[in-house]
Amino acid sequence: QNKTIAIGYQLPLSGENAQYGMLFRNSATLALDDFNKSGKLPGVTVQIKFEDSKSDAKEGVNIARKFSDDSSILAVIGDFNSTVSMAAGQVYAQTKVAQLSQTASHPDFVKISEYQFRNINTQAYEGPLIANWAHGNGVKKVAVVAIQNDWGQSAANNFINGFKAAGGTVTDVEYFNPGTRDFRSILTKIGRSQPEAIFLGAFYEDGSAFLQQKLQMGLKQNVYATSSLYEKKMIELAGPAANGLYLTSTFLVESTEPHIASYVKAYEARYGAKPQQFAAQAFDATNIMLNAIVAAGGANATRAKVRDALAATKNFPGVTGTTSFDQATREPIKLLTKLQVTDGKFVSVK
Amino acid sequence: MSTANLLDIKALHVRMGEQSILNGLSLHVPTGGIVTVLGSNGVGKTTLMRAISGVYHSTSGSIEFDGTDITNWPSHRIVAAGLAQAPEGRQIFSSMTIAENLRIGGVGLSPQALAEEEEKQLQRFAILRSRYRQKAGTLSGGEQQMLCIARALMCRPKLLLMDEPSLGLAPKVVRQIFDLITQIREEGHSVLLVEQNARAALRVADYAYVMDGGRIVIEGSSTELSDDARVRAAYLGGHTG
Amino acid sequence: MTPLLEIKNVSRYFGGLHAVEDFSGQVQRGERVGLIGPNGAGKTTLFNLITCFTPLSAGSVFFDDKDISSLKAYQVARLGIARTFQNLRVMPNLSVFDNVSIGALGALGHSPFSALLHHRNYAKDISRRTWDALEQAGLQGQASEVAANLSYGKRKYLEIARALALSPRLLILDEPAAGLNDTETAQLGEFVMKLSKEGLSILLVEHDMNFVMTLCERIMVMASGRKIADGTPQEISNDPVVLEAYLGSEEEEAA
Amino acid sequence: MRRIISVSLLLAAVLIVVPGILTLVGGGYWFRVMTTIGVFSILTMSANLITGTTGLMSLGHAGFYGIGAYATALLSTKFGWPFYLTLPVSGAITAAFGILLALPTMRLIGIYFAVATLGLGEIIHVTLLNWVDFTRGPMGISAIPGVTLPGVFTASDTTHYYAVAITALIAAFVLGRLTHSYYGNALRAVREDDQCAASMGLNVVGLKIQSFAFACFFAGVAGGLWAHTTGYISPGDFRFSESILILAMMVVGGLGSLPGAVLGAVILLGLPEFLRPIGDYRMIVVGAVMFFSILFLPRGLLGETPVLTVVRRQFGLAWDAKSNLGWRQ
Amino acid sequence: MFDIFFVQQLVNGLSIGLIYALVAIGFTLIFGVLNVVNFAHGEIYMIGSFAGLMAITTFAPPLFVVILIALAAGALAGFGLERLAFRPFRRFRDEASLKSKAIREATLLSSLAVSIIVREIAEKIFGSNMQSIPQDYLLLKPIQIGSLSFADGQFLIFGLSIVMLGGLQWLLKRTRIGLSIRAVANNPMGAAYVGINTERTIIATFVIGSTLGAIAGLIVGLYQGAIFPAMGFVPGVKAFVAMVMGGLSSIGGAVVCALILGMAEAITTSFFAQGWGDLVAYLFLVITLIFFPTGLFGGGRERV
Ligand SMILES: Nc1ncnc2c1ncn2[C@@H]1O[C@H](COP(=O)(O)OP(=O)(O)OP(=O)(O)O)[C@@H](O)[C@H]1O
Ligand SMILES: Nc1ncnc2c1ncn2[C@@H]1O[C@H](COP(=O)(O)OP(=O)(O)OP(=O)(O)O)[C@@H](O)[C@H]1O
Ligand SMILES: CC(C)C[C@H](N)C(=O)O
Ligand SMILES: [Mg+2]
Ligand SMILES: [Mg+2]
Repeated sequence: QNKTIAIGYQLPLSGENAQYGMLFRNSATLALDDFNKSGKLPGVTVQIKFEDSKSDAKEGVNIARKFSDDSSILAVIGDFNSTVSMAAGQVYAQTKVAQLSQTASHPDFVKISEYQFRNINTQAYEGPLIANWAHGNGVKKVAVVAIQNDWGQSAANNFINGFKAAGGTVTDVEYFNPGTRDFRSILTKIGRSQPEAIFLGAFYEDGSAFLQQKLQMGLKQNVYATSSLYEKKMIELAGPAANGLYLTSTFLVESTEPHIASYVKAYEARYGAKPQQFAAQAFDATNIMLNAIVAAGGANATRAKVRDALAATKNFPGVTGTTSFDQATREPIKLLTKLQVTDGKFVSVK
Repeated sequence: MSTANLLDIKALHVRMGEQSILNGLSLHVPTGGIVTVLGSNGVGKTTLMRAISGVYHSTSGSIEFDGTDITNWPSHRIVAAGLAQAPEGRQIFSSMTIAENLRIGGVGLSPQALAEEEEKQLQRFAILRSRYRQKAGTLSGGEQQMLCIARALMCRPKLLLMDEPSLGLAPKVVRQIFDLITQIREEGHSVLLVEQNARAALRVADYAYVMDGGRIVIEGSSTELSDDARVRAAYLGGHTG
Repeated sequence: MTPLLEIKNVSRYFGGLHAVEDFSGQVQRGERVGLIGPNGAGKTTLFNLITCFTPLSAGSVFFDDKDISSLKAYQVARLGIARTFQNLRVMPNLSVFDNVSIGALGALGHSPFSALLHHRNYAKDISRRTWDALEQAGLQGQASEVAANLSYGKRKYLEIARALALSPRLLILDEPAAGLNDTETAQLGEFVMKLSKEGLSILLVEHDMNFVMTLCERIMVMASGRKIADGTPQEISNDPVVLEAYLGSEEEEAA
Repeated sequence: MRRIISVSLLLAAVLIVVPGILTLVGGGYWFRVMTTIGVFSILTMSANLITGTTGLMSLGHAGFYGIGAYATALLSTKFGWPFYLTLPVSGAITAAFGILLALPTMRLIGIYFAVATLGLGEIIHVTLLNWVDFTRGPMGISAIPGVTLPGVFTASDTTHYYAVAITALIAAFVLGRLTHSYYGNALRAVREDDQCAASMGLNVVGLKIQSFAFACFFAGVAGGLWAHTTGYISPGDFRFSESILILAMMVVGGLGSLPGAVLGAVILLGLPEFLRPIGDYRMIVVGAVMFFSILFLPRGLLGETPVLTVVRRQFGLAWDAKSNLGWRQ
Repeated sequence: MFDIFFVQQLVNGLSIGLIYALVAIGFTLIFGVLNVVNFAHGEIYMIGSFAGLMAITTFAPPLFVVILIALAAGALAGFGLERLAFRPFRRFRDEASLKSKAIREATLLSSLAVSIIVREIAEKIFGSNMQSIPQDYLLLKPIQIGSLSFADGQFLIFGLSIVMLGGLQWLLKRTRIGLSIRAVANNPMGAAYVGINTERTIIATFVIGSTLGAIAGLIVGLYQGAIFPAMGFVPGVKAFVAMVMGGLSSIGGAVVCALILGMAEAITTSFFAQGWGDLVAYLFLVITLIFFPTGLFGGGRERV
């Protein structure tokens, strides 16, 4: 007879971040169906229970409780943004359920307890890398612009430390509140202090708006950005303004590597659009989780076993690069590819 | 239809929430007449006036004005038909100037007709002219009452309803108002007047109704009623004027 | 002995308009004083000045030898000046009882802790005062009615009851008889007279001469902000200035 | 007597029946939901004191909620204070802030006051978000200890439920006494016609400040409870939209009615949870439910007047047989 | 000393302020007539821009046609909104209700509920993310004047707000419908007595106000390159604040205050940080209200 075990997935399916939630759900479903077909776990069907948190801590916590009560759930993926993930994390830490977020990048997230994992590079790794890259390209004076949320904070701080370490100077550090649409005042301020380049720690929507207004305000500086800008949509929105943007990514749609190519193909076939950075992170997160369940003994896996299996994940070959969780910190280490936007395309550069 | 009544109300019923306020009230205003409605507080005079102007809806009965049935018409159509009211509580536009108040009163008129009417009203109430650009809300009680009447007259109504026009007016002005009522009749308007100042009302009116419990209890020519013992006892403070 | 209320050269300007100008007058203890004058003369404004509703432009007001010119409205009320409003100010969503209890609250003061700590006597006092006021005004019957369902006439009594619950020493009435027919006016007159007999001083504005002349012992007349006459009803009703400014000429009066 | 019965029934329901049922339907999740609902009941009840009873619409309540939450978070993480200290202190701090911030705006009436409070709420939120050194800004504050009393009970969803439930009962009791009393009448008078109230000897400004202070106190306590029961707070939890949510709860339940406030919280927080099965569409349904409840019961499910009469029947037996009007205290 | 960057900041502030002003104009008009806040105005704004966007993506018409379409959509939406969220509450005629806070708050909330529903539905249809806008429709063409940089959108917004403001003032002061609108706003009961068709007037107000809102939404959307279901929230709140700050009754006042808010944000950025911009803006609000309890241009209180 056929046993079913479940994974919980909490993500925003309504509210201001719903669009990300949708991507995650697509990728997760894709990964799950492949897995159940693959027969890695004979006689067992794994299912994913999605719950909408509308990026609201109140709901996130409720869901966490709900999942914890549901004995069929062995582990949980999500939430999308750190604030909710952190709030939910408090519960999972208490109820001892492994939580793997595909995007939560709050530096303290994995510090909550040994049950928190994530599949996104912390800025502790990405920041310095971009800093050195910029410095290597001969940038000595840089202005930093980042969104005023946990992620933006760590993005900016890590970049700044890295850049200073590399011997550069930072002219200004400007945080903008979430929801800001007009960056002209910031751009004016930057324009005054004449940096050689701008580091942008933002999500792709704010990013594209920023780039457009930068172009309109006639600032010539190059912009270095994080992988959160690796979105086809970003180029659509920003148009020509995106050209020349330097950014990193852990995922390449154009990649010819077979497993990536097939993922992209399957995704596009099923959802009519190419997957992007975050979708890919969710895809990997789901697979990592499924792997862990297999490693934990499939049919007779327990929450504790899954947690340990998850912690033991080594060189998992994902579409966002190979993932291992650092034994001590449970932080993932992922290869970052350097990209530049040239006439409307992401092109990898040395 | 000059012979017929200008206003015919038959068996009018009005309810407010659960309580029934008018039950089966009938009353008539002949063309060119001044008719007054007396009644102590809370018998439903204002309710009647509001029902006629279409501010309250009637549950049954009919209101006929100038030969057409206007029962439960929207108030703006009733006014357009030539039935204006100077309501209880004045209901002036307090944050607008006297000038604007008057202009709104004649919103249906052509510009020059508007100008004429306005001039006419300012003639009548000199005080309004002196406060022409003052906000109506800052007028004294009496001044507001005059503005209210002037505003109602702006649209050249066939029938003018007045709900306690003398309320809060100085004796001199009260006299003016009642003279005005007769004058208005001369000008060819008919008047339906609700008054607490029964003596003065009976003096100007040629027919009178007495309301109680939401229907008419006594009616007759004003001379008859001024001599009616019950009326005297109830509304004229027991002694003749 | 000094007057209960002493108004000394008060003025009130609205922009260029002199609503009240250099007005002086008194109300003796236990006296019934009438204030009459054409519309827009400044009577209501004067009342607002006495009750500190609108700030004085000049002059000062003494109540019981105490300068109240700079007090707040609620302090004046607590000193014992209660008023009613020309355009009725009942609270339509509250019951008649609650409306009147406001006055009692004003008199006895109100503190959250009395509510928290359940001061029984406090509540009793308020309740008793309220009932007394309701009875005086003959409103016990409608005590539980929502004020919105009262007709105009009843609301006038409600306002007076609310003022009485303050157990004031001076009661200020702004056109109490307006909108009442002669019979009702007469009844109101008796009511006010009864209050005055119980030692309450009364200052009232009224356009119903009959009412004022029979009720008041002394009458002040104001026109365009100034006091133009002050005297007994007889003096006033024969004062040519007053006739000219306010009452209108004789034969009309007789009519 | 009647009163004693009803009160004990209430206590039984909140402290025994509900938890009992929740345990039967299988625990943690519904306890957690009830905890959230409890916190918001306190918020709504307190906001109701200003908005419903005193008639000053407050659009900044989330801000004061936030102050309480951060006060608790900082006190318990930085100085390790236990909940029985943090909660009242946070309440007091918030009340102090409330008075301080609101003092200059007390002259305002109607919508001007509403917008002033909106401004205050946003100012608080922006400060929480950008004063990184003190509040850790967007990083929020995590690892806030739960409600525990070493040796007596440890933090768990049940403890949290009881902590919130008991606080809510206290709030209901205090606010109930304030509103269902002659003092409440004074507040209502301010709502109906402040000028007239002043001329009747009511210290309008004083009343406004008092009610605002009490409301802020409980908002602060609610914030503290939220911090303790969630363990992680960030400025996002105290945005303007939360103030709106509170207002919605008040209106759906019935402005000026305490039971209404609770009911509103239950509906607007419980419904989304019940509707999880319909997934993506639940917020539409919530909106629709809200719309129709307002449409058909604009005075709220439990409008003030009916509640008043109910309470009268329960608590208000007058001191003499004359009638059953007035507040017995 | 003269500082070109500071001037540039003023320009930025002005353009932000003008955006709030655009929204505030229609918002104030509608508030005036019913004295209830229309929380759904932000959604009208959103509908306007989405209508325009759909027109653009389907048959790429010239800009003024797009504007006309947005206009039509706004008018329609306004009409529907009024019927749905506001009309039902006018069945309460008795005095108690008219004076009752509960009813007012309820109307306010009904528009909020409608706005939630509309936004959620929009998110279901279009997704909650930003829509991609064909580049050549964006109003972001750089225009350099000396060392100051402008965008063509800024001029359009500037012109638009002038036109709207002037047009509205003319409408309210000079035309018959304008007079009726103000009359109904001031005293609906009285308006009924003098024979104004209140229903029609109210609808007219909503249609006019919503049209303005919709156009604002479209232009701002194209100017910021950001069209998404929740786009109306922030400008909506700022417009609300500006309106009250200006004294409710005065549309001009609302515009002035909108500019003040915008300036505050920009200037704050250059002296402190963008993050504190809102704080300064709201401080301005509170301080204004402390010194002008009924707004900068608001009339005093009704006399006793
Ligand atoms: N909107 C309303 N809602 C509920 N009851 C009302 C309403 N309007 C009037 N009533 C009731 O109807 C009755 C008649 O009121 P109305 O104002 O018509 O009396 P009236 O004859 O005009 O009294 P007055 O002479 O004092 O003006 C009153 O008892 C009042 O309680
Ligand atoms: N707030 C105000 N602003 C401007 N003018 C005002 C204000 N209040 C009153 N006035 C003016 O002051 C004058 C006196 O008004 P007041 O109400 O005192 O007259 P009154 O004697 O009470 O008249 P009535 O007997 O008709 O009530 C009026 O001309 C009025 O227009
Ligand atoms: C999408 C991600 C950039 C979200 C971000 N990592 C956060 O923690 O909120
Ligand atoms: Mg009447
Ligand atoms: Mg007066």
